[in-house]
Amino acid sequence: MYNRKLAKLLTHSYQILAVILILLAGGLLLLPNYEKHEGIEPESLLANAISPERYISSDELAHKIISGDPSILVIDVRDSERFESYSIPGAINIPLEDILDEENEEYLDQAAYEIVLCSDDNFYADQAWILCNRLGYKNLRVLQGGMQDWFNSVINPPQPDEKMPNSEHELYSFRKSASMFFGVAYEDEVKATPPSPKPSPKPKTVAPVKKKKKKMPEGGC
Amino acid sequence: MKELEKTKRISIAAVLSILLILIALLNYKKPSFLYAQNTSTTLMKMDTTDYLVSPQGLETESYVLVDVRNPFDYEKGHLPEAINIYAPELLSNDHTAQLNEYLREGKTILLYGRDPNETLPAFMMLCQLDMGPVKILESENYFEKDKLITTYSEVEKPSPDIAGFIETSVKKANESKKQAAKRTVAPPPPKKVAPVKKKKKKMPEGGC
Amino acid sequence: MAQKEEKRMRVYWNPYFGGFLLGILIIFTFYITGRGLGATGGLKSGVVAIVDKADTEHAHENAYYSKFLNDEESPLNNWLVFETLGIILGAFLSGGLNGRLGFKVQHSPKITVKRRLIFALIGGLLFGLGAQIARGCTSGAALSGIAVLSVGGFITMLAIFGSAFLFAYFFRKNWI
Amino acid sequence: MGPLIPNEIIPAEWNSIFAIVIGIAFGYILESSGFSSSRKLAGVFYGYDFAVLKVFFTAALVSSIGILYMDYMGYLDLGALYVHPTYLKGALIGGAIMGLGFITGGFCPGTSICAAAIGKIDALVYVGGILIGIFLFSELFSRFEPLYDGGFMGYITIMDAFEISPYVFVFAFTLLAVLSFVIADIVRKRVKKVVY
Repeated sequence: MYNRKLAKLLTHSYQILAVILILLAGGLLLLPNYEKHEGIEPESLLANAISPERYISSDELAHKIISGDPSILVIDVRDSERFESYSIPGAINIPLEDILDEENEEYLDQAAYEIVLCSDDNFYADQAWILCNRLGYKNLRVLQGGMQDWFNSVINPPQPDEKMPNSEHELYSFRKSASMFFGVAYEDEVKATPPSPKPSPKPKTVAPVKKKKKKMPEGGC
Repeated sequence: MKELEKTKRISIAAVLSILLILIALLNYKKPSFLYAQNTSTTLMKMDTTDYLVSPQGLETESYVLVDVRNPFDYEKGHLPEAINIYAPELLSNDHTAQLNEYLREGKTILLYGRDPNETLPAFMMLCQLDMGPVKILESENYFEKDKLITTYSEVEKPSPDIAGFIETSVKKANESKKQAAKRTVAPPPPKKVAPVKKKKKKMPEGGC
Repeated sequence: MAQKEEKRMRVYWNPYFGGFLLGILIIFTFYITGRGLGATGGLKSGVVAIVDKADTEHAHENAYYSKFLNDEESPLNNWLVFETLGIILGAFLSGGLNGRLGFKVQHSPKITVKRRLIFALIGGLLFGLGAQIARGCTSGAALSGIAVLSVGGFITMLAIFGSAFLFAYFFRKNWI
Repeated sequence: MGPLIPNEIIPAEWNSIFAIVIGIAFGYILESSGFSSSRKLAGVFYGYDFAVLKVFFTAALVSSIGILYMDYMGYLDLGALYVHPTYLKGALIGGAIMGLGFITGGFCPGTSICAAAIGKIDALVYVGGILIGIFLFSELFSRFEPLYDGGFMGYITIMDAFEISPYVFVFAFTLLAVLSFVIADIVRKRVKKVVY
């Protein structure tokens, strides 16, 4: 008698379990649907975009290029015409409209280089940076002030006058030698340094940026 | 060999897992802000210049001016009828509700800051959330003697012709070197160099 | 009493309970490592390591072995190898706790031990071959594949069980 | 947000330790569910024991439902998980060969390792067979290569292939599985009992 009751209960318990399973699966259907968004949360994107950490000054960039820092890679987001006319030596060109193309992903989403985005000002470079940041790309910087600032502070530095503090003069002499490194010649320096052949902005031989391994290694068996 | 027909353990496990899912669901909060645009559609929007509005001849009726500078600067001086939403606080429910109200009235959000660059984070965020029409006032706003001055400031002003500048400087240096070579006996007095220098300083303007 | 105790010890789990725990384990594995379970992968690494030891040159020439060889690490330093060692340990633990340890050959009373072993060898050989062609076995491809709703996982599962059902008739003497 | 190790929340060195822990749990569950017995495994094809079907389907359901819930609630990123690649030819032909191996040998690799661990000699022989099979495949790899690489369709999931909501699919799969459990129990009652 007892056994039969138990057996009856047991058969029921399987049915209950089956119902629970179906309910759990059906619960998935009932969940309010929303589109999974691409990239990081809006809140953190806004915080990242407002923080000035991404900026690198022209002087800093010039210093890194002159000292031959191998980890630096400049990406010019202007159109190719502007890029052809002049760009920072060693820069590669990815126009803003192509910044999300798949073939450019290996340049932007990587861990080997510190990428500096630049445009005429930093407006377009910032746009590129914000989009890339949303996708979670790391190691991206923006040249503050863009090519304008590059010109005004590195290529054609304003000469400080006598009254200015010493640090200004030091900065000027650094900038002046930097500008000479980038090909500018000065008449008053002619005797000291014979005009060296202009270091033509040769296209940097970009070693294929090692792509961060995203996929897991061969799983399963 | 037999297998266990009892269902005690599996029943306990099932109940536990249901409890777990329920607790997780109750704790789960739907993110309050979701992107409505993915990155490529945002990029397409960025690729135009429709979103820029010049301050000259601005008709304020169809716009709601939003000041993204900090409240302190806003108190000091702001454009007429502008409201203040400090950019880092953009994503708060009060502010989005405020913006939505204006949008419902059929107005376009017009952002301004110290310069167009400052408005960019807020602008791109609003674009990606796709709240409504958003534009940027192409202006620079600064204080002069505690008075707010608004001037037109071009976004992405093309940089000067750097390559040309470098070339001319090299040419000039070469010329002066030749001159120097000719007059090896009498090096040019420094005064003579000065006018040349002045010329060089003008160069960037020519390049513009 | 002792008999009852022994009976309790030797009883297997309710299959639904086992399945439930297995499902939880798969979720846990994906949550921690982002990959699924596997079994043949560890054995494959073993084969690669043996061949590499016996004839390094040959192993590097062969297009298949060389996929799993690199100069820095032994092929045995692999997630799946550790997992396979864990399986052995876990099964031994379970068998020991439930009194199922002991050397024996399990076979239908209708066939001899020799026949059972020969068929086991052939079966293993075929399964090893098939698992390499399909890039995974029942646990690696089918079970872990289905958990993430991979098409390949479903196809592999259907192919395995489909062909096993098809051929089942010819081997009935071995089992019933 | 998971998966923890690829997202570097847990350092990668822990990978091997987790491998052993997961392996122990896997082996324990397989053995305790009776998967160390070849006759129990083969039972599913003759209708006298459906443990394989029950364990397999329950595990697949629990894991896929659980992963979908975790993905929905943001604990786990479904896109970051390893998806078994789909090679149509390889999966079909390899699967068919595996099925034949299953019914001849009575084990699949995971279960044979379990059975070997508790001292089943036939399982040891079976593991040896697997090793030989892998060896043969590798040696004759150039022959098998077109089969191995044939019909590549990418790392696709059901959602990509049929453009169906995963939730609908899993719900349908659940109904199907429950139905198969019911049928399995009916069949089992009708088929002559086999003592092993």
